[in-house]
Amino acid sequence: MNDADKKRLLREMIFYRRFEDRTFEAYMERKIGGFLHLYSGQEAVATGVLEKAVVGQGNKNDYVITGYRDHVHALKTGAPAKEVMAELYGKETGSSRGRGGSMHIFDPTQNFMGGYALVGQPFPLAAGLAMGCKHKKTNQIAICFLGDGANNQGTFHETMNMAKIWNLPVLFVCENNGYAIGTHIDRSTAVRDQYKRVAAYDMEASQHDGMDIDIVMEAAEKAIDFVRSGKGPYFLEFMTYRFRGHSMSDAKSYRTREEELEWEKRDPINIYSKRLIDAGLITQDDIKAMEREIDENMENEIIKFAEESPEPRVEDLTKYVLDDNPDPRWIGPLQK
Amino acid sequence: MNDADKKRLLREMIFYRRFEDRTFEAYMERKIGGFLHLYSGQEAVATGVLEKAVVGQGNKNDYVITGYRDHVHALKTGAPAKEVMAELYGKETGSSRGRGGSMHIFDPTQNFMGGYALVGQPFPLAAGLAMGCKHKKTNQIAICFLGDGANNQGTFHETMNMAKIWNLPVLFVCENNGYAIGTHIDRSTAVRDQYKRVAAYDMEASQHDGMDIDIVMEAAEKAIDFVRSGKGPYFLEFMTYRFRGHSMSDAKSYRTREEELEWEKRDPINIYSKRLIDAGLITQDDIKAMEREIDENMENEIIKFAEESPEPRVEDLTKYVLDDNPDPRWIGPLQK
Amino acid sequence: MAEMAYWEAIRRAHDEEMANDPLVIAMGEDIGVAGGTYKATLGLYDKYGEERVIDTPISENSYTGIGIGASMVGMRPIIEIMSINFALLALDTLINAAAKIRYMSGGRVQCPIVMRTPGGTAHQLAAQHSARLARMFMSTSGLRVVTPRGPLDAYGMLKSAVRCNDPVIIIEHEQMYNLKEDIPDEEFFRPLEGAEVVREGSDITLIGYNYSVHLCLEAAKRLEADGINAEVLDLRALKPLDHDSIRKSVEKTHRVVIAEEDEAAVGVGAEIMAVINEECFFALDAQPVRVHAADVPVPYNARLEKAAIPSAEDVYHGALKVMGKI
Amino acid sequence: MAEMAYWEAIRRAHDEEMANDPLVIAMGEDIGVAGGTYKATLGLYDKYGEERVIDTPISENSYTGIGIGASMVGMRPIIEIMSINFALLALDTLINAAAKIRYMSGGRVQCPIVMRTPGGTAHQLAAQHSARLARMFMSTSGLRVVTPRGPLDAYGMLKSAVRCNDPVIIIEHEQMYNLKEDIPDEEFFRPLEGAEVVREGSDITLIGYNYSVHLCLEAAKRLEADGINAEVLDLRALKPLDHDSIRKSVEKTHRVVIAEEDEAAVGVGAEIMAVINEECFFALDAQPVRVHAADVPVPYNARLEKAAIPSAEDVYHGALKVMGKI
Ligand SMILES: Cc1ncc(C[n+]2csc(CCOP(=O)(O)OP(=O)(O)O)c2C)c(N)n1
Ligand SMILES: Cc1ncc(C[n+]2csc(CCOP(=O)(O)OP(=O)(O)O)c2C)c(N)n1
Ligand SMILES: [Mg+2]
Ligand SMILES: [Mg+2]
Repeated sequence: MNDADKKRLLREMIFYRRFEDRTFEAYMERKIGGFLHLYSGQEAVATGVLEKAVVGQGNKNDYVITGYRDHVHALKTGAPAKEVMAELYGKETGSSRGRGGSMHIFDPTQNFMGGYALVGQPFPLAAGLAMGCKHKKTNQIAICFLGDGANNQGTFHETMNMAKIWNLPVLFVCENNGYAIGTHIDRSTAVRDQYKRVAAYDMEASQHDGMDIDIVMEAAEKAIDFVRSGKGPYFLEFMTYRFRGHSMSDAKSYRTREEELEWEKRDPINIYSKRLIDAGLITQDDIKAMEREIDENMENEIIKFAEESPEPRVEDLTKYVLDDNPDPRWIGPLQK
Repeated sequence: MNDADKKRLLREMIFYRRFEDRTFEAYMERKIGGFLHLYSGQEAVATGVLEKAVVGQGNKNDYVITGYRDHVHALKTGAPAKEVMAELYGKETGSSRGRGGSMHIFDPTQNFMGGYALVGQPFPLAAGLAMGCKHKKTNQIAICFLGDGANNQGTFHETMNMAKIWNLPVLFVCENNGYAIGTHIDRSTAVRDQYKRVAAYDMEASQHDGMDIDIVMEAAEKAIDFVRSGKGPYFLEFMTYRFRGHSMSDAKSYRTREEELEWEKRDPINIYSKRLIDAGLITQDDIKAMEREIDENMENEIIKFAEESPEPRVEDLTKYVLDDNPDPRWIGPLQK
Repeated sequence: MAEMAYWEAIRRAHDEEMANDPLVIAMGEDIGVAGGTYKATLGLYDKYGEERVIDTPISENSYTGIGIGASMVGMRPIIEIMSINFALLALDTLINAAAKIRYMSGGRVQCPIVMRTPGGTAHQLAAQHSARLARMFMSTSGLRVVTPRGPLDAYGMLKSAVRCNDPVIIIEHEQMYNLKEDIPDEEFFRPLEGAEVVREGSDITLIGYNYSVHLCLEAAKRLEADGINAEVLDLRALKPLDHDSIRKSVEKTHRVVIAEEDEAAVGVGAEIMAVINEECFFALDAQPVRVHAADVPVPYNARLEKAAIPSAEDVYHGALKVMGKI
Repeated sequence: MAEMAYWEAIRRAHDEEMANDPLVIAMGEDIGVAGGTYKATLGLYDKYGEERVIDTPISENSYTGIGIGASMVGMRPIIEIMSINFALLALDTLINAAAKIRYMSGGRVQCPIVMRTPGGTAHQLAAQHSARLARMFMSTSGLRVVTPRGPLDAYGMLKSAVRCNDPVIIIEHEQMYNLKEDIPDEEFFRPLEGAEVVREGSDITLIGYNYSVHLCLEAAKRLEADGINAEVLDLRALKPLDHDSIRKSVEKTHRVVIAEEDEAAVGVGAEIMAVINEECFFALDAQPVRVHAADVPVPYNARLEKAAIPSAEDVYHGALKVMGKI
């Protein structure tokens, strides 16, 4: 990885953090509704893993799917930030035309196949995407990002088993932030190390620090190579932490300030910026300038676009329920 | 175990085999309807495990629950054979008053909590029975018998996890007969040894020969002690084989005659009778006499009872949907 | 008598029933340490301990099944499903098991569980968090289904549900948890059967359940201004359904609007319409009208969301239509 | 033209669609090596290989989900659920995902899956194997639901379903697999929308779907002997429902019986009744009658089972009632 790429990566993570912060503000201003789950603290995982996948190349991309905490995953695949923000604003120009909102970002032009609100539901969908890739022999893989809590859902077990017996090209990325809403993993899960659970399916797996993007990238590169080379599914676990509450209304009473501070010391953006500064690639001032540039772009391009975009028309309420232009040969009506 | 008990055990297994054979005949005569799944070949498992549990003592019994292949489990807990047969005949005197049939034998007077037709459904129900025992501090345990195919259902995973984190007194007995209907385990399941799968829940487990009742009893005793002493759940796997088709309409095209013959050599009844004969406890003639006595009892008591019992009355169709004598304080009607 | 919010009423019922009977337990995601998404079990973890107020993993089908198993040996579990959308994961244990065990055991085993779950749209929660689904439970033999419209019923029906020997589904609504009502200080129960006339009237009957009762009440007020005297009937119990009360009211007013927030066809409203046809067809002076949601998954955008679900205004218009005024 | 059983018709549709398009795959329990419980895929494992005729583990929710995921990248999976009772395990991926993905992605992603599953009572299969559940799918926005009554539709609708871009649920019936009908040798398609008059009549309309169409036809024969000329309407498609055909027939006969095998209230019949009320209330000369199953889980005992579900006799009596003859 060359120096420009390293700086780009740092910029990306800062951008993602700022993007999430900005959505928080917009939520407070009631520009955004529904549930809003922010990714702050976990940036190294999606950024690092997807850096090693094929992203930003449209329909050549690997397929990516995740849960409701999905903004950053969408952005890193190449979904335009303007459209993601417009989606949060519920606009017709949004990634999901304002129908999905924060939990349901979709960008099929970048093979980002959606955020889903049912915990555990993306596991089988991901395996299905992989089945499609395998079947069509496209050399693409499917990557599924989910939390630690999702691993207790039956779909985890069912899908791991099928992914293995059918040798599907799917990478499961477990973002283990230690909590499912307010329930600590030790109170919900018999085994703390999630990667150990897939031994029950004879699946390759490993666990890594999720706060250091270099470590993430190294692990991801190996795992993606493994999957892409046809050796079957892989389960990657990253230890991480969400800096904010589960969603907007979370008082975080279930965790201590000490624990939070411990993790905040390992902020993935600080770790990486310090590393680049130490290596002489960038200065604190460069970073400040980067932040300023990001903020300007955020307001002048992204927020502006979201604000100014039109809302969906009420007349279009029933569009997109079924295929709006079905072929009468299959649909009918029946000739009488 | 004294000699009389050994002879009793042999008699029980022969009785169970004959019981199943007789239901087969009755099915052919159209006295029995629905699906009928026979247990022939697997007798050592239920007989051996439950021999080491508390059974036949009414409400002091351990709780037992299983799938649709449930006649023998019910019988061994102490459910009267007459009533089980009458249930298969759909009679009002049947274990489930003729409402359940072969797949749904219930005898709560012996804490036999039912046979269920949804593969995997008894896992959580069993853990719930165990939760009740633990809560009421009765020193009873729950025992759940299920097939290998059931382990691929999401409920397996979800329940194993909760049984472990809540330290429930439940024994899971996997009767691994290698097939789920016509699908061989190697084609449906990433790991052939089922007991290894529960390492994912840090649960105690072991695998044993399920055709030799002495081995079954030894393993069961240890596992039941473990569970009863409050150490938490245990997963016992027995390797076994069903001698008949999955249910009545099964042509068994999915397995070879050689494989069947291999397993038939290990018929649990033959293994045990040979052992008792070799030890001089019983002779071939004694066994013949035993079989005659069983057959006579089968016709003169059990079948006769089933044949002569009345059918449910059509007027009673809507009984048992809800509590038939509800307390008006909770139910109403609302005072107006 | 003290004013109490819907969530407080539920919390009080939990508390009293758990104090009354050690076999009563509560189970669900985040109901223990965190006190419940809608605070229905706030403080009870500290009071009754982790073995009675049980934080479950995200395993809806199986923790429901565990509750059912426990109920088969005499426990009285109150199972919370955080949102009715997630209940789709638990329909196997709920419908294939709990609803059928009494029947298929010939009445020998019962499953006295209570399942509480909020259905309905709230504030732009979108398609996977806005389902209502009452219809799916209502059409299942072997279940009881109730829909408390306010704190009084939320408290009194939960208490009855815990004591009842059948599986009872209590459908709450995200938009009702902060609704307030005066509640007696002494313990009381509200029955699980029977519809209730919550406003007497003579010109038209507005039938609702759960949140839609409030739409009916608001519509009734507006109709009053037009000189139309509307009766409002809260079904309260969807299963068993109180046919008598429906018939009585229709025979009095001869005109009906059925209001529900539910998604689509084959809903509660359809069943009410069928019951009216079957039991008092000739009492009708006008074609009954259903007011219900559009046949779409619920959209995120606020404007579309509003257009997708019925409002008091829609009920009012439905009534005017039945009255022949538009 | 050749006579073909229902199961053979389904098998032929599978075969032709798989030959036509390499993206068509079939998935389900025991559909491969064993050829399918009802032989719907017999021989296709050998013909198309294990990657296209896929034996799945007993994991209904997730193999349905895998089919959905595959469909999102252009595959055309035909998913078999061995019995509709087991479909309750798969409602999360089916209803929360497949039915909503097009909508919540703003029309950008579609899920062209087909799910085939038999519902209905057969021969004493008891409570956990006799559910019908059409109503649950019919009330879900974003799904198409069809109920082929015979080989012609079983073949022609499956072929259309595979090519259609929406998730399509095909509800078959255990008692229809051996039913025979003449089928053209050339390929043809039958549309997924539109009810069909399968018997013209002028005195009364008998409405059925799936197996109950046959009850209606039998009842119509008996009515003929009584001098009553019954029209029989097969709904064919439950979602979207063909309101026009219902209205047309009711406007012609002015009398209706709706026959369904389903368990209870809030069913297809209720919706038809509501539609009739809404669209042609004043065309009715008599109160419409629903003929449906008793509100009980299905009992094992043959006599009770028979009493629990409607027969042609019941449809006949329903018709006499509507005609004012009893
Ligand atoms: C099926 C289902 N059950 C419950 C919920 C409520 N819920 C939303 S997020 C969440 C916690 C998930 O935790 P985890 O998988 O660790 O992801 P994280 O939020 O930590 O990223 C729960 C229980 C849901 N959305 N879906
Ligand atoms: C949820 C569900 N899916 C599918 C079936 C159909 N089915 C009945 S038995 C069976 C095989 C179960 O195999 P296993 O658990 O190994 O038990 P065995 O029959 O070998 O005793 C299947 C797939 C069912 N009854 N329930
Ligand atoms: Mg987490
Ligand atoms: Mg097996």
